[in-house]
Amino acid sequence: MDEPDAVTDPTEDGPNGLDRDRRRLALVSHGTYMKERGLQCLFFACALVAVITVVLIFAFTMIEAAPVFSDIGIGEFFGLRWAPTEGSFGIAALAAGSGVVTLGALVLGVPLGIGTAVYLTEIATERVRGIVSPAVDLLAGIPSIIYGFFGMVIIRPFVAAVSGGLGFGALTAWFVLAIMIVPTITTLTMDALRSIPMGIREASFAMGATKWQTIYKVVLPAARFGIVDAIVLGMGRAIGETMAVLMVVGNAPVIPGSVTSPISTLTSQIALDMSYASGLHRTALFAMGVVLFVISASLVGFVRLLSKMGRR
Amino acid sequence: MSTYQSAPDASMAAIAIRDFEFWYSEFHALTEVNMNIAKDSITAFIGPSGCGKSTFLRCVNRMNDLIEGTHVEGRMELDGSDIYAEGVDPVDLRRRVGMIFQQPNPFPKSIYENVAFGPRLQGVTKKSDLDDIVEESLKRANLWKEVSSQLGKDGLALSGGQQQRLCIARVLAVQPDVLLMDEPCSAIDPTSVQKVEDLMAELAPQMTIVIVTHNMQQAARISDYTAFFLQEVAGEPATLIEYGQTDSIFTSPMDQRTEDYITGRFG
Amino acid sequence: MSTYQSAPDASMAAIAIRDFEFWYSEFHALTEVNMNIAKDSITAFIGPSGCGKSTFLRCVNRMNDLIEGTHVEGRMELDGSDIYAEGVDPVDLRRRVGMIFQQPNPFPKSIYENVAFGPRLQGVTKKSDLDDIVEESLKRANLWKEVSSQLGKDGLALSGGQQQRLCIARVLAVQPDVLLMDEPCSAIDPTSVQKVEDLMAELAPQMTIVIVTHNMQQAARISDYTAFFLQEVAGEPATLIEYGQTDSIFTSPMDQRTEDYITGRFG
Amino acid sequence: MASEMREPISSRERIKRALARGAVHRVSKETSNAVMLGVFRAAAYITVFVLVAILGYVLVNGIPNISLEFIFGWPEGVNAEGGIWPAIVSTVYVTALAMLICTPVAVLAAVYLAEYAKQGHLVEIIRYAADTLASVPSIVMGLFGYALFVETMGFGLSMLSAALALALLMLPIVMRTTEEAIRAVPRYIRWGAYGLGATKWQVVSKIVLPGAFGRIATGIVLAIGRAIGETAVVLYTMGQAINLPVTPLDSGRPMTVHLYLLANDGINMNAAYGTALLLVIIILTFNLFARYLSRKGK
Amino acid sequence: QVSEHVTVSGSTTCLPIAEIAAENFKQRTSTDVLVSGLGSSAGIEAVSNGTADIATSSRDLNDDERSLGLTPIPIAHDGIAIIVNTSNPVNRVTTEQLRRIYAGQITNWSELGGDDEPIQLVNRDEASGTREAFNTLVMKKVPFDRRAAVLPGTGQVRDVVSRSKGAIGYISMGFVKSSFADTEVKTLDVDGIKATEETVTSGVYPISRDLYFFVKGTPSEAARRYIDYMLSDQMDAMIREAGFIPMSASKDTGNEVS
Ligand SMILES: Nc1ncnc2c1ncn2[C@@H]1O[C@H](COP(=O)(O)OP(=O)(O)OP(=O)(O)O)[C@@H](O)[C@H]1O
Ligand SMILES: Nc1ncnc2c1ncn2[C@@H]1O[C@H](COP(=O)(O)OP(=O)(O)OP(=O)(O)O)[C@@H](O)[C@H]1O
Ligand SMILES: [Mg+2]
Ligand SMILES: [Mg+2]
Ligand SMILES: O=P([O-])([O-])[O-]
Repeated sequence: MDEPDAVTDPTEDGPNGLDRDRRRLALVSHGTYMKERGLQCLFFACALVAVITVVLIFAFTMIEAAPVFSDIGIGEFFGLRWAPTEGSFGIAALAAGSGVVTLGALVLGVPLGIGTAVYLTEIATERVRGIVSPAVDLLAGIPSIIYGFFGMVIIRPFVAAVSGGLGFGALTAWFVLAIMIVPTITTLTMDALRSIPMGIREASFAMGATKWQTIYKVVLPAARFGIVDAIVLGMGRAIGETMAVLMVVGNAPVIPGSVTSPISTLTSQIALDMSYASGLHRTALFAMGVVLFVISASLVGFVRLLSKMGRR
Repeated sequence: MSTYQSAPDASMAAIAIRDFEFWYSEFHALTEVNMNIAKDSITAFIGPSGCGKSTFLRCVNRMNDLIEGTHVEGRMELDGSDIYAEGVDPVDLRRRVGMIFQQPNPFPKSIYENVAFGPRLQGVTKKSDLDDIVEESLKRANLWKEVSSQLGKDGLALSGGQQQRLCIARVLAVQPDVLLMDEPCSAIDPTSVQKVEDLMAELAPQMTIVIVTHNMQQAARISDYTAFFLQEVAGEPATLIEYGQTDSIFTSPMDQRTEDYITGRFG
Repeated sequence: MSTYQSAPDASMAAIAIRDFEFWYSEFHALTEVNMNIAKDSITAFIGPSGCGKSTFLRCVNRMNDLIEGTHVEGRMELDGSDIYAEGVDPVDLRRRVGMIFQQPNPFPKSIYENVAFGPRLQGVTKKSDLDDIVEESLKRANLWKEVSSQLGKDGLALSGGQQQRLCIARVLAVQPDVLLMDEPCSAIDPTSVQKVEDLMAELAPQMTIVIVTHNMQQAARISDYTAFFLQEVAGEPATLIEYGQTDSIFTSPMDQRTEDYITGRFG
Repeated sequence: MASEMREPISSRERIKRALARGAVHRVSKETSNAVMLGVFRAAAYITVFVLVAILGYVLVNGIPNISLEFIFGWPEGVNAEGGIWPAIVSTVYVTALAMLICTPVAVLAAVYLAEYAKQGHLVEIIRYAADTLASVPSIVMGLFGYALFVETMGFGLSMLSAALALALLMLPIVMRTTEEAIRAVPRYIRWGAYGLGATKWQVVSKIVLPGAFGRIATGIVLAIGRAIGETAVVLYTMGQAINLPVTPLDSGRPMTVHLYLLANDGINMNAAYGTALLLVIIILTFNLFARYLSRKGK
Repeated sequence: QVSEHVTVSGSTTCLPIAEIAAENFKQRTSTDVLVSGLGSSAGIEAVSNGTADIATSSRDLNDDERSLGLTPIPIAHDGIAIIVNTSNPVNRVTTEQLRRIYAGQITNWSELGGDDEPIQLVNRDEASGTREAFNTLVMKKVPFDRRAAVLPGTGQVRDVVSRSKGAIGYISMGFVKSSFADTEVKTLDVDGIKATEETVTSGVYPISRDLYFFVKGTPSEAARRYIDYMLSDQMDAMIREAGFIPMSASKDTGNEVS
């Protein structure tokens, strides 16, 4: 590797006294090289932790879930009946519950979140923005258990009073989850909107567009990838939410008759059963974990694909 | 306070400015601007950085309304009516006074949609009318030849110079009477600069054009009239120092400060 | 391809460049550069924006190694040894070839620590030695008087011009043989420009200085030799067009393109 | 010249005519503008109102229950009267431990991504993994933590198991903010250091990391806030025994789990409100501190 | 000194008494007892896989669990009270009716002589010993209506029932009265019998069961002393305060409980 011949010897053909402080260029020393290499390997190892963890999570939950294939059977696993004490491990009703709860939360939360973000970035005065957007930021950090608690003590009784039922069910979960995902969607949408160059807004105004025209013809289309990102991440948050849902859905693993009758979701059922499940039951819970993991990994994949398209 | 050398008189004015003052919240940015901007000719604003050229330009289509806390005094008349009068809709005003910015800023849409944007705002929905407008505007902006076969392409995929001409086409599509250009050539390559300058010369006979430029040669080359702005003391408002026919300003400036600036003694 | 007018010959060269080519990944940025950079004098690189002046300058201390995918061909010899030879430690090279950037870039540390940074890297730890070096370097950079009483102050708290001189002091502290300066004066105020130019004149007798500048007057004022680079066709590599004594280049350029550029006909 | 002139004139006319035809169909732009801006404003007001209502509710119901005795006391008796000191300590303990585990790995990983990695598939995979990790539902992380740390590695229901699971949760947050922080250090400053003959590691350790410190700290503090509020992960990795943890292998009951159990038992709601308020205060304090740090960092 | 500690896990019903015992026990012996409650089945699972020393349970072992080699130690008697909203005019049910209610066959209070109001079922989660006992004693293998709300804690059942007019639930009688809740619930007589200490101890009240500790093999010294303490007279008052009936009550009267 070291090839001293590549450097011509200055003493041999150094011309006419100009070589005041001529010295050879040093070659990379072995010690330095090894040290820098070593550090780089260490950093690399750290960077790989994330990859290894993700693989481990998948592998571990998958291994624990393996008997689902052999002993329960895929068909049964995706069946409708969840009754672990009676040996039925169908997750369709739970998955449907997760889906319903998530969709409703999005229907309520997305307009609110995007509307808030648009208001704060495009319409509000400096002063309002200065107060409200940090507040929304902070609220994004409120833990889900608090939202669940609030849902349990305020929203559920309220829904119960209005509907005449117990107040457990999809409707309550929609409210709770919508409130939860609004800060997420708002902050991410605001990021997307802020990253749009001021220039195209100015151009639109200069063309004689009103504020609303500028927002929906220029700003929102330009930010569409970022906004879809925000929605998908909000969706991920809603699907994965456990405690808040557990506290308000009523945990009946059935296809409900109405939005105010109890339902159950994948996450809440895992949390509910995890403490005592054994044998096949436990296996089924891990398999539900795998399903959730795959869903969230695909959502992330989708977002990444989208932002790649957005960059292009 | 300002010096005038064969400057346009009121009868030639597309825009007449009287005792104009401008504030960004607390900061008094411009003071005592009096000038007539000649109809259907090219007027150049020159001056060192920060002297309020852009600020003043943006007063003409009330873009500064979008900045919180700005405030004007004095009159600015477009074809005889005060644009700052109560009840004047800045949105309508901006349709009549188009603007081109330093950074080409096409919308992230297709070339076609970029040009159709303004007409659509004004309610044009018929496809054939839109097609017409798009084609005519691109032709006037000397861009048609280059893009006619790819109108569906994203405006951002064009080169910088093409983008700038696309922005001009976009403005032409709404038929403004006045075209404001804020350093339209400073971010594009020399060949494109040539094209944009040619285009301005073509447009000028039917359009009042105001251009801010840092490039003295460019001002000298293309403009009929030149206005020199200066903020003498940092923190104090800038004002119009000298205004008149471009030839006179460049060959025999009457104000010492104009001369210093033009000969490159500062700025 | 290049034209030479009383350019330094090999015997005077601190840096000798032969058939030098440079690529940014796919983009061939420089081609066929051949020149000798004279020892202990000031050489200016001029040329329009994007013609590869900075790129070439960064080749001299292998800063381009830090950019992924770059690739060189040809030889670049510093005092006779090829700096791109296998095994050459770019870190050691950069110690001998200092660099000043357009944007003053003091570290977010105290003035003292800024200057002591280089010596510390080289293992100087004794406080008194460091004190000495810091004082000497700041003196050589004409900054000592202004900052001697506040060496603990954050380097970023200085004015732009002072920051630039601090960066120079920081480089002087490691005793480089060559000093590369990439538009060192374009981001600082005129008074500071004067000081930096004076400083360069003081340093030149014992140091090879290469400066990239957009300011023709500056090049004419301070440099002994001038090299004009040009990228004639966008996307094609740029090259050295003309090189020689500054007087000759500015008063009687032999290449038409040099003349066009110097007289402001483009760029 | 004349032929050149005619073209634009006719263009002008044609555009004018088309515009005039269109103007007939115009709808009132002022109305739609006013209405839609009102809709956006309403959305913002609703959001703010709801969020303020939640905080206000927790505050109003929580304040009467907070006292020194509540903070420093132990839960007592059938109805969990008394205080929540062990829960506070468990929360602090597990979060600090998680931070200690997560920070070095996350920061060094970010250094790799920002300074060393060549853009390519590998980096893509690492980023994808980090993003995925960030979005793994917390109950899945709980399951995983239970299977790996509690059972397979034999740490039992303990601070260590919970901290490891939480560290995984914090990892992507710290990694991302650190990477952004590192990238925000101007390249000019880096070049300055390279230009003085610094090696890569010297540049990273002496210039980049100190320069990015404020923003890295912000990321860590944000991640801490997230970890403090986490429930599902700790529920099945830490257990729920009321206990003052001493060694990392001790079990405990963090505030979130305590709140969950109180809410479920539904018997001593006062303690639940008090716990909720303390939890919110702690997390908001951390987040405010993060904001302060990030503002200072700028 | 390495502090020995005892891990107790399981029933939420038993949680209060297990915790009181732990507190007092610690004061006496400075031994830590870590108690958690996720449901009886959770405790049994924990003891059998070694993560806990003692499982608390509000039911006996079921058939699957008998093979795990756990030793049952009854610690108290308890009745399962049937609770409804205070505004509900219905006062009594039979076990048969209860079964049909929870199987989803009786769906309106009017069928029980109450108002025309749909019955809102509140059930417990499958980890619950109370549910298991209710299942054995009342449902007798008839499956629960799966649409019922499933709540993971006794307190929540009480709270939900106290706020919804049509609701019905079942909880340990020890939780019916609570000085900490701001709402009330009403108990129904079952087969004409009120749930009281006497009726439960004597076995007249049809839905009663014992609360248990389970240990695997020989418990540690500390665990054994904690169990002893739990069974000692010193705990009786506390067990009563928590609303359960100490084992001594049946010994005193000489009655055995089914
Ligand atoms: N939004 C704003 N708020 C407050 N002050 C501003 C704002 N925009 C510009 N200014 C100030 O107003 C003065 C004039 O700025 P302006 O941009 O008009 O100068 P300019 O002549 O266009 O300069 P340049 O040649 O650099 O574009 C400057 O001092 C500037 O700092
Ligand atoms: N990191 C890079 N990757 C790819 N291309 C680059 C990179 N840096 C510069 N270039 C390209 O190389 C060419 C020369 O750039 P360079 O910065 O050397 O020009 P310059 O003469 O210094 O211009 P200026 O006067 O604007 O500083 C330009 O076309 C530029 O786009
Ligand atoms: Mg400007
Ligand atoms: Mg450059
Ligand atoms: O006492 P349980 O919680 O198991 O019903």
